Amino acid sequence: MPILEHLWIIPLLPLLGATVNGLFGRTWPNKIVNSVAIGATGLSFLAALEAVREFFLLSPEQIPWVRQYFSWIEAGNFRAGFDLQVDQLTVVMLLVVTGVGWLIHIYSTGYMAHEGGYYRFFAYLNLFMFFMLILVMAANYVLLFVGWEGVGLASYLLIGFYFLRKSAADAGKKAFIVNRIGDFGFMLGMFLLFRTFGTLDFFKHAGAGGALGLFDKAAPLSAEAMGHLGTLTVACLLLFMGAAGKSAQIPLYVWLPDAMEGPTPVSALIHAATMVTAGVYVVARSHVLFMHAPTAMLVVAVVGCATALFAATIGLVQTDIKKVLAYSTVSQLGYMFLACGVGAFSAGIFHLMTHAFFKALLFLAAGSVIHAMGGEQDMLHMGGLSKKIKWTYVTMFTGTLAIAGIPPLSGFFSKDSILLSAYQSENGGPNVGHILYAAGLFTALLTSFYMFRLIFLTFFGKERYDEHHVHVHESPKSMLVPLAILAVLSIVGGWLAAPAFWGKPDYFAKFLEPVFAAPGASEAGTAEAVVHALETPLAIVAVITALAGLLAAYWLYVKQPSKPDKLAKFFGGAYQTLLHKYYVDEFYNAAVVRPLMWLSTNVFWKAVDVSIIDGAVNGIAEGITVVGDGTRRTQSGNTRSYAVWVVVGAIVIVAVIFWPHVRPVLGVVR
Amino acid sequence: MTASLIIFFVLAALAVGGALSLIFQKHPIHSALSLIVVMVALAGLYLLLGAEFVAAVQIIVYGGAIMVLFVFVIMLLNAGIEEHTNFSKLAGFPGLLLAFALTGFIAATIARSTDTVQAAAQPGNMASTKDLSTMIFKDFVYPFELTSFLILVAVLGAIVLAQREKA
Amino acid sequence: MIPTNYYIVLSAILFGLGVLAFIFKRNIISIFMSIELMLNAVNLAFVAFSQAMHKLDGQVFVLFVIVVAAAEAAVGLAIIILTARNRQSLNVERVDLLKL
Amino acid sequence: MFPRTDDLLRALPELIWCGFGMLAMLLQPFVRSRHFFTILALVGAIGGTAAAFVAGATPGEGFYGLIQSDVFSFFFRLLVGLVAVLVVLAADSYLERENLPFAEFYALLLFATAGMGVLASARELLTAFIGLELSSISSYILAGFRRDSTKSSEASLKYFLLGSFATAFFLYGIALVYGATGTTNLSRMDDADPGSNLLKLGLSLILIGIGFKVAAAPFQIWTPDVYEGAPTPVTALFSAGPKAAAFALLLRIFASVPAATHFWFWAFWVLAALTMFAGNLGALLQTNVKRLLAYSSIAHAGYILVAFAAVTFMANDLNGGATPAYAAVLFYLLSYALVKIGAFTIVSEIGGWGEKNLTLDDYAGLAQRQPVAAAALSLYLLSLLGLPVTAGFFGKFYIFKAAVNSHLIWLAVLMAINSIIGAYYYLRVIVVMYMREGSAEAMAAPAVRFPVAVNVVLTVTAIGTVYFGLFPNQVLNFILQPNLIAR
Amino acid sequence: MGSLFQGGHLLSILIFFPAVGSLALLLLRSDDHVFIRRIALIVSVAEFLFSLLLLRGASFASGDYRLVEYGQWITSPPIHYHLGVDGISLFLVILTTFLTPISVIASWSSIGHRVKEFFVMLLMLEVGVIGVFLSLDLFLFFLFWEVMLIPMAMLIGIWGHERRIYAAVKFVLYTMAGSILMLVGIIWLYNATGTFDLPTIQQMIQTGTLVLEPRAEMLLFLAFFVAFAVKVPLFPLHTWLPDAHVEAPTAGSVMLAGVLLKMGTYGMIRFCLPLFPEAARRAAPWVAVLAIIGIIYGALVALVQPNLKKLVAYSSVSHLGFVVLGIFAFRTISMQGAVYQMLAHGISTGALFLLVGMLYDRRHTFEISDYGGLATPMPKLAAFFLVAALASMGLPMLNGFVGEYLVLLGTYQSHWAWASWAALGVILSACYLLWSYQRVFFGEVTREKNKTLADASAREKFILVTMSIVMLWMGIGSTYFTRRTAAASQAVIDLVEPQRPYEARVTRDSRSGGQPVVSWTNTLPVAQASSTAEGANR
Repeated sequence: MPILEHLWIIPLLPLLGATVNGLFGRTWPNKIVNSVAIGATGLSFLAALEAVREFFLLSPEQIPWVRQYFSWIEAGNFRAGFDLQVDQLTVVMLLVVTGVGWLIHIYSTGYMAHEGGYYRFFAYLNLFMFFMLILVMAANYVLLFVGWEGVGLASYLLIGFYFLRKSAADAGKKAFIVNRIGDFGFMLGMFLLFRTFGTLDFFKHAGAGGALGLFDKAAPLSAEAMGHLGTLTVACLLLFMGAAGKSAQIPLYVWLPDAMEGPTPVSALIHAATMVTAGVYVVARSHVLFMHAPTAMLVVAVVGCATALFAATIGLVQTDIKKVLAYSTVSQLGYMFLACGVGAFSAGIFHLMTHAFFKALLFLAAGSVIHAMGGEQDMLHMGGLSKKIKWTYVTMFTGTLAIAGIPPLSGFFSKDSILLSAYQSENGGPNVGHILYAAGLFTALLTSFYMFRLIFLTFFGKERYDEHHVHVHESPKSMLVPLAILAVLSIVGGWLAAPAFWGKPDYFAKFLEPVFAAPGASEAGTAEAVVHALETPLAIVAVITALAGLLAAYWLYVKQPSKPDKLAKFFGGAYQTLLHKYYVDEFYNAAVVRPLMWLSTNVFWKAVDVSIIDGAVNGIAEGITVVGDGTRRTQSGNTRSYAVWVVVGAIVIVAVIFWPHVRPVLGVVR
Repeated sequence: MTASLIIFFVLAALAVGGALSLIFQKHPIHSALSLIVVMVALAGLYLLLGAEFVAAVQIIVYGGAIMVLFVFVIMLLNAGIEEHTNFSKLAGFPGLLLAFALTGFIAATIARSTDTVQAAAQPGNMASTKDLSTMIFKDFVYPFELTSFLILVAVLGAIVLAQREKA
Repeated sequence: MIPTNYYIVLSAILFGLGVLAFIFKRNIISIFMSIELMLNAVNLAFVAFSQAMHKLDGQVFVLFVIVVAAAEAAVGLAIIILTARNRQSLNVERVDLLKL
Repeated sequence: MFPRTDDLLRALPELIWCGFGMLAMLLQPFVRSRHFFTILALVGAIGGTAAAFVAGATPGEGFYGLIQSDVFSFFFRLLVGLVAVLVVLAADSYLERENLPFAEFYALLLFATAGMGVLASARELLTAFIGLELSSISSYILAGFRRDSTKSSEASLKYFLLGSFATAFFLYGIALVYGATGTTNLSRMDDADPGSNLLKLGLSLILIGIGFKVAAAPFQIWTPDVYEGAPTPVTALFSAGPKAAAFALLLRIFASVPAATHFWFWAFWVLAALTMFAGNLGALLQTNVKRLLAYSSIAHAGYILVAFAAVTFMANDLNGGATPAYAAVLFYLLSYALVKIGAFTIVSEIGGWGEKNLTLDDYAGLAQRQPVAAAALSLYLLSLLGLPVTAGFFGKFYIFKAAVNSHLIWLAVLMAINSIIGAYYYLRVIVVMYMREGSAEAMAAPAVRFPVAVNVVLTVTAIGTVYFGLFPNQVLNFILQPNLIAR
Repeated sequence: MGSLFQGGHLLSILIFFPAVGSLALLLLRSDDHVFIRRIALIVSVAEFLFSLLLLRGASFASGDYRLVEYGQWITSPPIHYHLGVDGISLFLVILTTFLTPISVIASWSSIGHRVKEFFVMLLMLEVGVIGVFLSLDLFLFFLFWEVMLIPMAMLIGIWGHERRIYAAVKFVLYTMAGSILMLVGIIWLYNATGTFDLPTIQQMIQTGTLVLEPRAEMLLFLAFFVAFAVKVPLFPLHTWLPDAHVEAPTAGSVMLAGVLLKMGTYGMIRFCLPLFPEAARRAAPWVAVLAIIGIIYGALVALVQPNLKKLVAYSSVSHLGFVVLGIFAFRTISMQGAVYQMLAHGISTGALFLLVGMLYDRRHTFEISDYGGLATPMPKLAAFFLVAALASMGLPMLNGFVGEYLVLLGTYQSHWAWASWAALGVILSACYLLWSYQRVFFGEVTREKNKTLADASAREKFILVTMSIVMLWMGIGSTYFTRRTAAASQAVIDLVEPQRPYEARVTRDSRSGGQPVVSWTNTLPVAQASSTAEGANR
């Protein structure tokens, strides 16, 4: 089994591509640069496919398939190895990452053809692929963290790709720093886990040489033993903090909308399809721990749900096409966390996958639109594009249908299973699940509305741009082909779960079952029956909701184009709040950034460092100098004074030597 | 009160008076004369103590040679009345106080001391000049010889320092 | 007879007056004279002690002190002459070029 | 009544120094050659130093207990002899530059050296007194040797007046000690009653006299003025010779009069603290390098006094507990003498005719004009600062060790603080030499070529400083003999 | 060749070879700059190669000292010429010998006047630093410790910038103020033990031959600690550092940040912990608090610095805080991390200073506001700067991560609160580095002068590539280093706090009520606990 033995080949290929392009690509023509980049990613994709093929030949005992290549860090009883693993979850992620990644690479050759820094772009993109693959293939938290930080770096570089623009550089920096805040939690989570279990290796069952991984140790524990606010709860919450940073959840979501400063393929790949879902992946990967921490699960669910709703509301009023998609991404990530939070990890991963397809599609299509518009991103300056860029329109519309949850497109299935799980959830109280469901459903309505609003504003109605300056043109094949493929995937991607509707197993969930098998798997049978009974009614409700959103958008933006403004005026306060994203950035700025800067500048630096500490140091020096000057002045040059000094000295000596005699005398004086 | 005590007090008063006069006289020549008074009084005290040779040397060397030298230099330099400057802040009242404190302390310590000091001084002629010379030339011959070098140095110094600049 | 400490106290007083004189005289020659006064006080103490203990070495010491005083006088007066020549003043307070 | 041969041998170094001094005086009217007198003085100085070996080879009391020849006096005679040799070499070019009479100068130098030798070997306070006067009176004259310089004569006058003043205290102290013990011979004072107030007072006054000589605060008050005003080679002599000799006398008193150590401990503690601060604080703002080094001498006297405090603390330990403290003093004096003479020699040469270039500004950019001189001066300053690989470091180290040994932690801490203050002004000189640019005309002026004699001085002192900074062993083992000082 | 060094004088050669080199330089004519530079380079490279022999010459599988040289030097007090190398000093020596030729190359054209003296000082500095790392006699250690001061002060004072004299003097006085107390401490220790020999004293403490009373031990600990803390520098003794760095020439900054600061932390590991374990334990909370303050405070102050070099200097305060924290957490892991962080910081901050120096060479300013948009005229320099900045902020796969991670991980095992506060530094380091990077390199070129700046020259590229490779290597192949430092670190920890199996503490930690951590008291099932122990010992 060559590839499974040499799993490192899969991530290494993109790294090679990145290195070659980064070091030598500067002088090469675009053709060679993109051949290298696409070749590296494509080969990686092929290798992943081969690995998956081989993976299916493994017996269940051999899964997870772990290969330890070399020790990366060793200290005391701590070891972090360069260990890669493959299990079902990895397989899904691997295919999504390499597949979608490859498509986006191809798309980029067209999209970036006229941009400067072509080699740089592809080097970064390949670098991203490398780290993302490390992330999903890592067999321990530390290596996962490598990928985790690495994708953050790639994201930073790519967001700031147009570094001449201050906003782009700012956005990159913001993304990195906000991610770091999450990583702070992630690291502490790792530390706590190591402190509790003495290892950070994953495993579960198939340990090498009888060694136990973290999950093997955690799995037998009962949730009760760990307590509702126990070690694992803390650990999980800390891990979730990291996940929230990477996957843009409340309160750390602020970087993602800004990240749209990067080139559109980057937004598609990193900020929609892959990197931002890493948080979901981590939570799913750590499901063993989360299962033992109901409180943490609840937090995940609530945060996810809240984020979904919150971001969706902001998405309602955005006019920048990429911003809408960005908030939509945040919202959809919230969905995934909601799924994880209610214990439906496979549903979460399922949505992750379908979202990767349709959101990548949407972004790429949006990129195509922007490309066509010559860089224009504001939807208010578009309109009526459906005839001019037909292919883009068709594919984008497909994506919108998928995300809105219109059957039988992929989004419908994944969203449906999430809502179903939420509805059933009883963690934290009997009604919590229903509340979550309701919120999720409302979010679905909003999603449907703002996505169709996007479509209608962009492709329908009057042209609102200056036709003399903007020459709308269809994108090249290299961009359209990936769009088409992704559109197909968006349609069929959900069909793996479709059989659930007619009583057959959900193949996707079944495939992941070995990974997510809960301790109480034996009860699955009865649960499934209940599930099935609920499935159809809930699906119908969901579809109706989606259609309602569609109709509302149609009515507002196609039928009554003047209405939105009136509405906006009518709900002035609310509208402004949404338009300004609830003023969260402003709040962070005022509550955290500025006080910190002020404190650092005026208190720590100027007051403490310069005035107090250095002031004390220089003050001592100054004081000594003053005393020294005083000492010097006793040297008046006058012999008579000198004689008095001698007398003074005589008295000092005599007084010291006769101290026992002198003391009582002085005592009397006192 | 015996006669010798009276003599002692008279001489002591003379010595202290001379010393005070040395301080209060404005003109150096008067100070010098006051010092001679002190020296003569001290010579008297030496006689009282029975140290005739020392008394003689006191008069001859101190009163005769050294003080003459002083007077000579005062005349040579044509020193007038002391200029009464007060540049030193320390040498005013603080100096006075400190000097008094020191003197008082020394005097008090000596007065209260229980050592040999308390014994009455022996009068009479325990010291013959012959014994003295024996001591100087036998026991203390080394410092004595060194003294000759000292005087040599003094001569040399006087020459080097006071010599007029060659043209 | 006269107790020795009378002599010693007298010598202490003379010594103290010498110190005072050193501090309060301005004329360099007078200051030098006050040193001689102090040396005389020392001599008195020596002779008194020597007498009290019936030992001669105290008197020998006195003789040496007198000789040294003579030598000092020679050098000292030479220095005074030199200073007077350089400064045209015998006031010790005006000799303050070197200071601080 | 001619003295016995052994007595003469035991006093041979002083006799030779005096003899050559006299010879120089006698030949002065007949020989006009400068070199003749330099060589004569050199021969005399070296001869006396060599004679120290002869004296050292015949240990014992001399002249009926007036002097003592032992390892201790041997060491100090070597030290003052070395100082004399170096000063002769350093003075040669100075005297020529300033057009001063050399025969007299060398004679006085040799007499002063003899006086120091007497001090180092004296076991009788009378001898010590004469030795003290011999060196002092010569010093007064040497200080005023530049007759036409107002500063020089002022230095001479101040030194003379205050020196005599202090000598009077010293003498009065001797008188009181005599009164208390009935003798002026140190070797007969070992049974002195420590409770005697007279003895206490006497020893206090003696301490004042010696304190003046070693420039302990507040008797240090004369030092900067005299050091600044005196001709620079003479300053070099002052900073090294008389100070060492006076310390020798102090040590001798310690060793011989156990009672003294009872009284003096706290006195030394206070003196040491005051002296260190007086020296270092005073030097802080100096811009005149010569005066700065004078203040530095005071500070170093303070450091040595720390060791003295340790000696007084340990002196009653008859098992040789005080030996390391003695050793600390001796080693320090040696390293200090080397460094100070080297430093003042450079100051003398840089000063030029009429001692014009003494301020820090004159030293700016010296490293580029005269790299060797700057390097040497830096070495000396670093040794004074107490940086490793210099003798000064070991000197300071041993003093620290002595202080800590005697549980004088606070004194050690004060010394540490003073080392830091001291570091500031030593570094300032180095900084000026290396890091500041000199004035344009100074940089344009041709480099001063040092005469051979001066180079010899610098070589000897620099090599000595480094050598004792790396291998203090020989000297130390020599000092650390149990019979270092005759009791 | 091999036999010569195998025989046992390799350490002496390492110490004195640069001294010989600088003497040779002294004898050269001072106006042939090229030749002087070449000789300096040859000497420093040869020294580097010699130091590599250490890796071949000895195995570091146990914590003992290797390649020991022992000889009488001074008989009273007994001071020995005692050298030895162990896992901790090994790489610090190599770091020193590595950074010296780098500094020589970096100074190739930027030092234009008094060239000979410059390289003499640089080599003398190397002598002092290597001596510090290899000395096993307290006295000898102190000697080298002080010797190193003067060349460094000269480097700052002669070849520095505007306020160089102030900075140089401040540097020396600060350090001396600390070290003079250490001298008193050393002597005190000698009085208690009668020896200056470090291994001997260590043994006496271990075997209980020497028992210091608590107060004395604490005072001694402080005497040593303050000296080291000044050097590190630990808050609040750090204010010499920004001045020294800003004023120093590039090579000076590189050596200062790269090696000299490590002398402080090295001293803590080598002396404070093994000699005064009890005092160290008692002081640990205070030290840790200072270290944490240093981490956060240094980072915050760095954040708002308008001066690029000062920013990097303050970042050192922050980074070294991690090292101190790791040392005083008394965990094997954190100690390993601290040692690693020392090396990593030497490389990455060294690289940052080199880069800042290169910017200075072009524009003669450190003010961030004078730059902006430099990525356009000089993309290569920008790329290298980014690599160095990322390494400095602890990005995995680069050198900074391993040390920081281990320190925090280890610290967390015993003191979760310390680690949690310290981990804030990880966030802040990203803030100040990225922000400054953005202001310097991103955006449009705002100043006319900056438009025509030349990108990295071949010489600069050589330096930067070398540094980058090392950073990458240290980030990936950390076990190459940690396997050699492990035994020695463990030995130190064993002296201070013999490690209990950590499980015993995991769940029985009953601190703080009411907080989420209250369930810390939960116990793992017994069977589970034993299996975790197995896992731990793997």
